[in-house]
Amino acid sequence: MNKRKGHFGKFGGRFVPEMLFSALDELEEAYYDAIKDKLFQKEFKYYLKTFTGRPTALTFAGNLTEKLGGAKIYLKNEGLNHTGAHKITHCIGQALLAKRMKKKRLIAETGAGQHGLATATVSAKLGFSCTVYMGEKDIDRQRPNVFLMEQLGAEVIPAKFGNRTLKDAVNAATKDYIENFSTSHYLLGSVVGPHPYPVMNRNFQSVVGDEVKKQIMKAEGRLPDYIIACVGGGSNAMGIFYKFLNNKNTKLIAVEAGGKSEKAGEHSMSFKGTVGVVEGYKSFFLQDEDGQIQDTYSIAAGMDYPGIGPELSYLKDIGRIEADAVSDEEVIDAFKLICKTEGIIPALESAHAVAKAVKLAPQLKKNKIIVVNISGRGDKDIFILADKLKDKNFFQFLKDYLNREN
Amino acid sequence: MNKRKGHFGKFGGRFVPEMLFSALDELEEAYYDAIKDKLFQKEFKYYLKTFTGRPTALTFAGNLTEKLGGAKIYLKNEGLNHTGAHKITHCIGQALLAKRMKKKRLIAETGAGQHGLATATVSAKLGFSCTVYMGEKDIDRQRPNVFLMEQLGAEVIPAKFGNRTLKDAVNAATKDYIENFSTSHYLLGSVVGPHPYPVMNRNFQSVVGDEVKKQIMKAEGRLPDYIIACVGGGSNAMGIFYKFLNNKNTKLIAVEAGGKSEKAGEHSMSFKGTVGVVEGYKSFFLQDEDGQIQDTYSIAAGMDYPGIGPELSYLKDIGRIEADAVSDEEVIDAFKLICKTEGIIPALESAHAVAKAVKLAPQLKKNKIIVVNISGRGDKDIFILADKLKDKNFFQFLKDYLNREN
Amino acid sequence: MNLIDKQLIKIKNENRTGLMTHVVVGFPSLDKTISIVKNMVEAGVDFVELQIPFSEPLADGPTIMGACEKALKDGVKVKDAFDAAAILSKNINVPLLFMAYYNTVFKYGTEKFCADAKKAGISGLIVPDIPFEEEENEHFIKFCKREGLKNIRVMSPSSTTERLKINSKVAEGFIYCTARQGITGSSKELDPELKSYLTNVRRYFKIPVAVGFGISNKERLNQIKPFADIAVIGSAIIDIINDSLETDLENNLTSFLRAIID
Amino acid sequence: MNLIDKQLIKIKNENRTGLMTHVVVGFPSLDKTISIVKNMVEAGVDFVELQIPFSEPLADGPTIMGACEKALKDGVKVKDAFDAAAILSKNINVPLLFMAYYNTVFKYGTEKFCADAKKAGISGLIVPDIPFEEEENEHFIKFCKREGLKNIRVMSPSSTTERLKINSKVAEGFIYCTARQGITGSSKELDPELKSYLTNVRRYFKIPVAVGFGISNKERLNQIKPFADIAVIGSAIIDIINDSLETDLENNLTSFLRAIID
Ligand SMILES: Cc1ncc(COP(=O)(O)O)c(C=O)c1O
Ligand SMILES: Cc1ncc(COP(=O)(O)O)c(C=O)c1O
Repeated sequence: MNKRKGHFGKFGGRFVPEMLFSALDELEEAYYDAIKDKLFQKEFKYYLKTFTGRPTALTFAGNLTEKLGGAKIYLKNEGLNHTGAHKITHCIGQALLAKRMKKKRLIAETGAGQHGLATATVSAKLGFSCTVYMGEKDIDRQRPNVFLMEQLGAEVIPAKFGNRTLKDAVNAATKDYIENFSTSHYLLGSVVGPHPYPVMNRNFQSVVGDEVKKQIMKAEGRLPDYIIACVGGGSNAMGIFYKFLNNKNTKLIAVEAGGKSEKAGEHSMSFKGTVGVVEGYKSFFLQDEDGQIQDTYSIAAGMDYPGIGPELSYLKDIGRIEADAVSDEEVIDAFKLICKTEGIIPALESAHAVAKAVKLAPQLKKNKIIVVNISGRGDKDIFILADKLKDKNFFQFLKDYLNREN
Repeated sequence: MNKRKGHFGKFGGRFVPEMLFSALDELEEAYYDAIKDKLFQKEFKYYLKTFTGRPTALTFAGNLTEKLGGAKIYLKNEGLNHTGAHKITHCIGQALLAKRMKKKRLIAETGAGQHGLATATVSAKLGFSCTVYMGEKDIDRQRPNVFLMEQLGAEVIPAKFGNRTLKDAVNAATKDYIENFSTSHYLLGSVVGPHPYPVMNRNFQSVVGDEVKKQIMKAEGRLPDYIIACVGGGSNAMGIFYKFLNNKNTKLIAVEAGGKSEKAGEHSMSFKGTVGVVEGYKSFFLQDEDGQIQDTYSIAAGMDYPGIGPELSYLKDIGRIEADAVSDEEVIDAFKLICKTEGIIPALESAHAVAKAVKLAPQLKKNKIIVVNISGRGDKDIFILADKLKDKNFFQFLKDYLNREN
Repeated sequence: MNLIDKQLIKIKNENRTGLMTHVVVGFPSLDKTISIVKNMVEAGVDFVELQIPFSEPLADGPTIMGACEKALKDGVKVKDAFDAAAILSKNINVPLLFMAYYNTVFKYGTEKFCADAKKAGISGLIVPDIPFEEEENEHFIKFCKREGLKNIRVMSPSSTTERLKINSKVAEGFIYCTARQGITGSSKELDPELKSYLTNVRRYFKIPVAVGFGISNKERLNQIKPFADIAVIGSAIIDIINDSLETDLENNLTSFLRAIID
Repeated sequence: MNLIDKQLIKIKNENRTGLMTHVVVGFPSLDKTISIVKNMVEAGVDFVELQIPFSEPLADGPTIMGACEKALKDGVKVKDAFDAAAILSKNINVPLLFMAYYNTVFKYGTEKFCADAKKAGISGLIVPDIPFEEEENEHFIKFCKREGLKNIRVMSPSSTTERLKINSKVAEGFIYCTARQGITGSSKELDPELKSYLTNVRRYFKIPVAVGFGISNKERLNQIKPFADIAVIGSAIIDIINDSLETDLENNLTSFLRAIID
């Protein structure tokens, strides 16, 4: 097994056409070169501190802890990052790398728009032009983020094929990259894709685990017993898990979208899928017996993805992490609970991690410590929430707004 | 002049009916007692750090600086605070005070919903029940924030009288306070109102100036030549100005909403108003010759207010701060510019400060330093922006969304 | 001698509870204000409170707020209040008081306001939001004194002993006590602690006590009489105005007041 | 001897550029796939590439993607590709190649895939997304070899010398060169650097060179001939299928191919 090739046990790798290979070789080389460079590290930290606002707070969830009556719960509030989620961290890392490689343009795929927003943001800040691919269906569902990306100067191009969602945006972005990699960098948005993306994004994101270590040592004098994170592609999970991998006393739990049911197309539980090789990497995928990718669903747009980062698949395989899933209903309940008890409105993605904590904490002794990764803030989900909660007043507001526009 | 009574020169004071006086006496006493208590200070800092995520970043706006070709511009990004604006800072301060006073409930007024959101948030976090008063017209305009406040467990009550906006919400909240102050604290949302609010909120917010001092010393080795902040009531401005008052080399500029024109009802330039005594304090107000409060307007909901914090009036009067205003158009232009050059989407309130910087910077030498207070982030303003920019795609998104709901 | 003092002596001599009624100047119209006040006086009220409408009536409940809003919308000006007072004071013999918020006074010019009020035949000012603590800068009490206007202090059940003491030093004419903690307007029950509150007020104030807020009928009035030298009727009258056809207004008002006064 | 080798010798002997055409299995239908391929062979093509539809065709342009999507929607299975190959290989004498994405191979089981392909009469596999670097774990080349299937490497203008070297070690049959950096589909001009690119390829590969992507007419074909041992026509054929009435399809295809072949 050659780590340098991006394998994690049998997972990972770089399964791409030759036309992409050189680009990834160049990227890999530039990356390993950059991380040896103190100045690069310094610049990365500079932007994390002065632009995204790191470190993000680790909040003791006193009310939730009391309410659940078990383990102590801490919330790592990644929603406090600039643009409202953890995504900006690897965006800054990759954008600085792209600068080093003298690229002029950043390409990104986006599902819900969070990664696109973060990419558009770093593009503006670091002087790149920016193209974001987004499934046509997602554009129709997530227009507010499209609007914000456009304000930031990004061009948002619809992916009009496939089922016109995230995976099709990945496809379109990859093709753009293939044709334009001499001038452009493909800023992939999670710990997925071919090597070096999973390694690179995990390393950039590992600052989250570093912060948690320091913060929890200060608060509790010891490391946590559990860390819980939601998983779409796995960047926020790997970010908070990575620096704890060697600390076997910290159990790591990755939570997927249980969705509406276990039926194909009604969830995004990639860990329950089978091993495949898609989008350039080997991992668990939701696919049929022919290897065709299946439809997925999640209430959280950022988790509506049929694959999962290869390192997570590996860690699951060797038993270092536990994989679990929670249903839409549990997510909504957890969302409501944490809003009212802790004054934190989590992204629906992050509410999956909260839902797991809500189930786990009461089963644990009071001296146990759980850290939940709140990967993003929830204001972005207001349209989905108002829909689920059937908020008539919100609908009326929209009607009135539209009437004024006519 | 007795500072203890909350006078700033001829401004400020406590012009309230007797039925409110005892409540304010109690509050004042509790406040001065609290700030002498190290534990209170410690608790305040604890929540700022572990809950709201302070310190917020000071970002060097390199692209904007270069584009404008003059002074170096730094952005104090208060939008990185939990709930997305500076407001949470004084909310935490007051809520901790209310806890000390054994109150069980927080009352707040809100215009755009930002202060209501912050109050609802700290209520959830610190275990208060929460009532937010909001003008009926504002509720209709700012439903997303109402929705979020409700998720946080707050009761949002419409003020159905007057012109059904912020000042009427203040009125309604005050009346609730008058009737219920034995159990409730009125968490006023700016450096306005009767003593001790202007002093108290300014002191809580002064942490912003403290942070800027440290951050700019680290970045530049000296204090800035200019600090620019927008002014609704004045809390973000006083927060960033206060610790610089004694440093006469730092010019302080307060920017008001020039709106559509100088006609009454088409702007919110309180500094151009006359001295009056309204809502319990003496200051500049937009009022007619009979002292009746005039209608105000601003593209930024949080600046649509006819008064201004008394300390600001005083500082203007003695020439320590400069007052200026920018038009809606200048604000929109500045908004677009900073989005595209710096990757920061400011609140429309904060975009007023940016607009002033855009005018000022080119007139200054390159060795001058400007700090602009970005009091909040702009995602909250998406409906207003889409309206101003006539974003047909956004309207279509809303139509489709509503169609799915029917 | 100030008309208020005269009237207070008269009530005392007659051994009865005096009655103060309230109008918002210009509501429902300036003409009606004049005729309503005349009606009141004919019905036998002892004091009339003329409220100058203000856009931010912090101490008023929805009823009076609504009346103020309506008056302002109709274009009523501060000057109209002085004019109305001038007309009324020439035609009636009970003391007239201005109820105003301090911004109205301040904006007019406190000194001039007091002088012009005096000229218009006003006997006292009820300005709830100018506490004694601001006197040093504002000189409100000073100018009232200079013009011989009674500066009527307004106290509430929440007023602490300290507040009562402070106000007792500057109170004149009578002390105006709100019967419950809260805004003006009708409510179902008198505050149960009213008695001890008013007893406490009397401990610090040597002047007569007016009790207001929430008096809407004879029964309520009788509840208050044992504790009050003057009973104040405010919102109830505006309710009548709101509920009456224009043609019935004066009749309705007269019958309401007659029923209350006997 | 593998059919591909035979065909390559034949072309060489005839001193002409060979032609490889492409179909998506099951597009526009399974029956049509069979008849289209037969048509192609009758028209004189030398190799036929049968693409097994995959839901995530990363290396294909919109035309082929659309065809794959349509086939999958119609329920085409991987097994159908093997069945089609079996039928065709019995009826025609030109080499058939599977074009597939690696997930299709992997999910089927690489060993079994190769064995079954062999059984179905397939002569070579074009799997663009299984680089040599993964051989250690995947054994794709090993199983190709075991079954005597040509493992056709796909190179692109962006391939570095290092990539050419690495692939040259394992390439078999012919080397498949995309004529421009980018996805399949028709474009207006041939990459100007095509010549130096293909010259470079020939420096490292001793086997014949197939050049594909973007050939839509005789003119384009002639542009390529000097550099190519085999010309590949892909999207252009799908365009014809898309643009033809069902009844005209075979005629249109035949005239297109005839015009190209002479
Ligand atoms: C807030 C948030 N959390 C989680 C995710 C899922 O991605 P990942 O698993 O890579 O963290 C997303 C993706 O958009 C997101 O926006
Ligand atoms: C982001 C933001 N900035 C500024 C203001 C204006 O208030 P102040 O002048 O008290 O800072 C508001 C008020 O809601 C606000 O939300």
